[in-house]
Amino acid sequence: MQVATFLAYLVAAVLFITGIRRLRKPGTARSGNTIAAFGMVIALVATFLVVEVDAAWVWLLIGVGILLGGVLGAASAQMVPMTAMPQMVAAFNGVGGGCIALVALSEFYQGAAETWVAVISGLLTVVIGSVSFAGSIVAFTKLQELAFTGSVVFPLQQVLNALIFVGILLLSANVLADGAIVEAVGAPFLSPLVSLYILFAASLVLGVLFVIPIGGADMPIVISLLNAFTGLAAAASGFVLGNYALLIGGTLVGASGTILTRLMSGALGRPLGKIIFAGITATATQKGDQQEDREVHDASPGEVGEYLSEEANKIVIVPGYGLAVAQAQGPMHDLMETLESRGKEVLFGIHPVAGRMPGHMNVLLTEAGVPYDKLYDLEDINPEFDDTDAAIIVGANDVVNPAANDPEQDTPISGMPILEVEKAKRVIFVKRSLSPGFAGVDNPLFYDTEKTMMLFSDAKQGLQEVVEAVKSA
Amino acid sequence: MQVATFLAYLVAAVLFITGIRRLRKPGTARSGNTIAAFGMVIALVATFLVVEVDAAWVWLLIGVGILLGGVLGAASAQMVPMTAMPQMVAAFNGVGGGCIALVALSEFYQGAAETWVAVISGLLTVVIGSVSFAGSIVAFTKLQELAFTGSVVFPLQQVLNALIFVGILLLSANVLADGAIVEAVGAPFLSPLVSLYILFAASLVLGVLFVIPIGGADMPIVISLLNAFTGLAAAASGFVLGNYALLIGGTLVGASGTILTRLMSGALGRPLGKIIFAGITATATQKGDQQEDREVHDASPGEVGEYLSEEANKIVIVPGYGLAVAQAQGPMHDLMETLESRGKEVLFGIHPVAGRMPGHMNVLLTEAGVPYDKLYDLEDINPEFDDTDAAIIVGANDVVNPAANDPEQDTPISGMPILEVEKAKRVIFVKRSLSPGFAGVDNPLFYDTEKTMMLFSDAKQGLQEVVEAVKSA
Amino acid sequence: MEQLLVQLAIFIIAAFLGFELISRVPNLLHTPLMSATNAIHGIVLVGAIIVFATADDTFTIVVGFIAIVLGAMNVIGGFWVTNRMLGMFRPPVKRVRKRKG
Amino acid sequence: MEQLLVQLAIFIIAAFLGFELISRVPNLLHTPLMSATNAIHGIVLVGAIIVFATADDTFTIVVGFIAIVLGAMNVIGGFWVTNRMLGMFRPPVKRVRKRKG
Ligand SMILES: NC(=O)c1ccc[n+]([C@@H]2O[C@H](COP(=O)([O-])OP(=O)(O)OC[C@H]3O[C@@H](n4cnc5c(N)ncnc54)[C@H](OP(=O)(O)O)[C@@H]3O)[C@@H](O)[C@H]2O)c1
Ligand SMILES: NC(=O)c1ccc[n+]([C@@H]2O[C@H](COP(=O)([O-])OP(=O)(O)OC[C@H]3O[C@@H](n4cnc5c(N)ncnc54)[C@H](OP(=O)(O)O)[C@@H]3O)[C@@H](O)[C@H]2O)c1
Repeated sequence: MQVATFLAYLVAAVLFITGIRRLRKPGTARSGNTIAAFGMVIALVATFLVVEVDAAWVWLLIGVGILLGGVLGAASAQMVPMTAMPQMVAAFNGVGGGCIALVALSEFYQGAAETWVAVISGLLTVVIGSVSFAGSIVAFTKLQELAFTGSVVFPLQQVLNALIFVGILLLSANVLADGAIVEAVGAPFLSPLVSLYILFAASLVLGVLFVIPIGGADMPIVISLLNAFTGLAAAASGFVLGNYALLIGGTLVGASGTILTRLMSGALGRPLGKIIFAGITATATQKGDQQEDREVHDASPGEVGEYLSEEANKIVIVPGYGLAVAQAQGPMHDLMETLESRGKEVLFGIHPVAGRMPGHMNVLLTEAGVPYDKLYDLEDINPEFDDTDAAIIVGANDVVNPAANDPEQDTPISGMPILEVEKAKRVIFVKRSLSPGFAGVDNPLFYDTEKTMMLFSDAKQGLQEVVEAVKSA
Repeated sequence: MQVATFLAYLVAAVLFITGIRRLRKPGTARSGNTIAAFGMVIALVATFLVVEVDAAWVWLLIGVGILLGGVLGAASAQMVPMTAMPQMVAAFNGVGGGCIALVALSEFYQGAAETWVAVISGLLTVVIGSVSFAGSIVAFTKLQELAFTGSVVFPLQQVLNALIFVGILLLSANVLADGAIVEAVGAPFLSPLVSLYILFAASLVLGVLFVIPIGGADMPIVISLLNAFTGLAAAASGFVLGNYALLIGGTLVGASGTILTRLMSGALGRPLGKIIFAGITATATQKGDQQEDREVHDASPGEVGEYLSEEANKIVIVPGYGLAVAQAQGPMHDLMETLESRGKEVLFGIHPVAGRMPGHMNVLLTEAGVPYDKLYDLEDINPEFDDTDAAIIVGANDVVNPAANDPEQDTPISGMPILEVEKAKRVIFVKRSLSPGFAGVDNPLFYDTEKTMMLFSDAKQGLQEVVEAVKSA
Repeated sequence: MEQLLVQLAIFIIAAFLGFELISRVPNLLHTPLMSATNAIHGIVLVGAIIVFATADDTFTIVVGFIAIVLGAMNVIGGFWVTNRMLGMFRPPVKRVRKRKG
Repeated sequence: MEQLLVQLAIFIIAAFLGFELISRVPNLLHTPLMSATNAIHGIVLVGAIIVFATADDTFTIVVGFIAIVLGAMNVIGGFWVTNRMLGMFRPPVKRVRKRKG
């Protein structure tokens, strides 16, 4: 390895580190992303300068390949709506995993993996890369609602998983032992290369089977985990190629992805193992059919608008999953502006697990033009409810459900910290029905006719009507 | 390098990292220290197993040396009073710096530094190590009040510093150029080794000159900086020896020491450069002679005790430099217990720069038996003063001086965040006189006869008398 | 062997660094952070180029080319979409935040 | 050269790690932290032993011996005094802290 190339890779690694550091604060995050991208450019240029290429057509193909991938990537990145961010991240992660697996395959084909360390790293790369590829693509189709929606289970799924897993181990051993293992088991001889192809296919199937039983709401965690996997696979291929840019960059992503996954599952209040294995053992969440005939205060947009404009001064808006579904960010922003123009104080309370993906709600609201200093997280907003006149809950239920704190009930959300909207003077729900949320737990607040107004409506339409009502009040 | 040794060094490095991680929280800090010490044991054992020694007396001498150093270190560590912690840390840092410088000297003597990288690293090690050694020893004597107390300045000090610095550069170049440089300047030939000895001596002198002009109160920052220096020197000698334990361990300490130094000088509200160069350009702080003949409320211990036991419910104690000087931690703890036994709520407000060294006040109070959850830092205690009945300020002035927030005054503490004791119902100062503190800024609170009681007394004696008064009230 | 050991050392230290870098990141930024680190592992594009450059058989050429396309998608799409997302984070309107109001 | 470059890489990554490890440490623990990191750089004792073991002249023997003594003081004294200091940090008496009380 040339000194200059090594130093360039080191500079790239430092820029990745600096970039990630800056991604931790909203004010510096964008520049952090730019810095990391700049590090990538340096690593690529250094690679161009060092590879030795026999023919001009190789350069041409490299150029065409990058151009093609770049245009595809940039176009989808530019056109994707912000609500579809989870599946976009999944897709980009998937192609990365696929890239790594293919790189490792070619290395084996070329016979580049000579030492046992290189072989083991290479095998890891193939398996992790393909699982990440296939899993991410399934996650994408789930979230895009193209296929596999919900939790897909079938009989003997665990048995199949276990069989494939054993097969992968066997094939790996076979590659390491130069084809001696499968023969010893009694099967016909399999050359290492053929074993590798089967391994590749089996890993793809495993990736699919790993993700299909997991429900859509847990998908962000899975994507984050697969992201960490891809990073690790990149680090492993750094070992094989002796390339320090891959080694450091991949390790950073692997480690930070692992922590991010844990932070996310922590915010959801469920341990990681439960998400993955509960997916595999697959208990469907009991939803719906809990509507009771108890009395509620069924409010009209006019009534809500009147209360807001005449009696409320401090208003906290709590958005949830339903806001994203209804694409109601715009009307929510209008509501904020209308209320503020009347001298009201408007804050947003964002629960860590509101929305489809951790932090997703924040992205949606900032897209609609809400400045990020109005977005309060759980700890910061809860003390505010004491003197709040109206808490408007849009398309959310679980994150404000006081049942989570009820020691008498044992529900899926028991113990999860909630936004304590019940401390506000009035509570206004904007949702379509009395049906509960993801966790399927009925909300006692719905039936507090003194305090609560239920505005039964699609979030987008409902908010638009409230804005009208406030304007005309 | 043998594989096993390398892995052992790597394990040691991981234990250092884990140890430092755990040092960040009071609950896990002690185990963190133990883990790091365990890493050191592993590194030492690995070294013993790998060095090849010709004669038994070498082992003997190594054992005697470690035993001697260990006993000296352990004995001083065990006997030092907690108030003398800053000088203890300085002393241990100094011996470490000395060790590194001597190691590098021996390497040069043995001709181990062959490549130019090794020579440059070696030179750095000698210079930084000796500056750290000499500087730390001066810091020790200053803090122990053996010599050089206060800011020692003399004419042409800067010129001398500059001359020595140039000399060090020249000698280093001479070592690198195998003796060619000094001759070229017109002086007689100096062999690299002789240059090195002179370099060593000059660095020691530089270390002394670097620290003597800096006042005692800034000493902790200097010690922290020298600590970072020693870490860097260790990393440099890791380069020379190709030893990864030294490289990683030294780098960790160098980097974390640098950050710690910045955190400390940030807490003092003064940039690092100012501390060092203000020391060198040496402006003495104007102290004393500002006592005015304005009226104060001169309170007796009895009066203070009566107020505390009869009218105060929530009491915040603010300790400062004078508490450490008077060794009044014990009586302060008694006061806390006595007040608590009467059902009062007692908190401690610790300003980041109170005491002789950042965090030092916390060590002193915990030594006296105050649980650390009663020690509130600046941000946490300030909101508490609103409903505090009595703020007792013991041997402190600057950290509670509202003049720091007075936009009309331009003082050394202007802009420093203070503990807002003036928001409490009554303020009680326990100090010997009206003289201001380190920064020499008079405190307007002294003269607020409505609110403030001045208990003129040595902190230890004064607190003891207050405890008596509370008990008999 | 020497090289392998050193790589191991770098792997371990970088892993600790990765952990430290991400601990305590606010929920606000989880999505962009995930997307940006996602783009960073697109560094495998470097690996794809190196492998492709030494290709002398159809298998490697085809597989390597696909790898380059996928890698470029990951890198360019990843940074692009993160930049788009972060572009929407407006800075606070008023400087002084009223948290404990 | 290869080795030097790799050492440089380790140096840089470890330096970032050091920065990250210490940022945001509470003031409460500054003194023990300083004292513990101080003890860690006593790892130079390893260097002193290595140099001393290869000593074959009086100069190196004397200087190396002094280095060993100094290094051992740094290591053992440093960890010892930190342990003593941290031993005094009593755990909170009541579990629930009344911060905003
Ligand atoms: N954020 C994450 O990363 C993540 C990941 C995994 C799981 N989760 C889980 O997802 C849940 C999120 O809680 P949440 O409070 O945000 O949502 P939620 O409790 O699932 O409630 C969503 C609500 O939105 C309403 N809704 C759906 N479409 C709507 C529309 N078009 N207009 C108006 N309302 C509509 C639904 O009620 P109607 O049908 O009556 O309208 C439903 O009650 C939590 O249980 C969390 O654990 C989150
Ligand atoms: N902590 C650090 O790391 C550090 C480092 C460098 C500088 N500093 C500086 O040191 C200052 C610390 O502020 P501070 O408020 O703690 O102290 P201070 O403002 O320096 O005041 C100390 C007070 O203690 C009193 N005192 C001295 N001996 C006493 C005794 N035996 N009994 C009772 N009182 C006694 C003195 O008044 P009498 O003479 O009237 O008794 C003096 O007013 C700040 O200006 C800070 O910038 C701190």
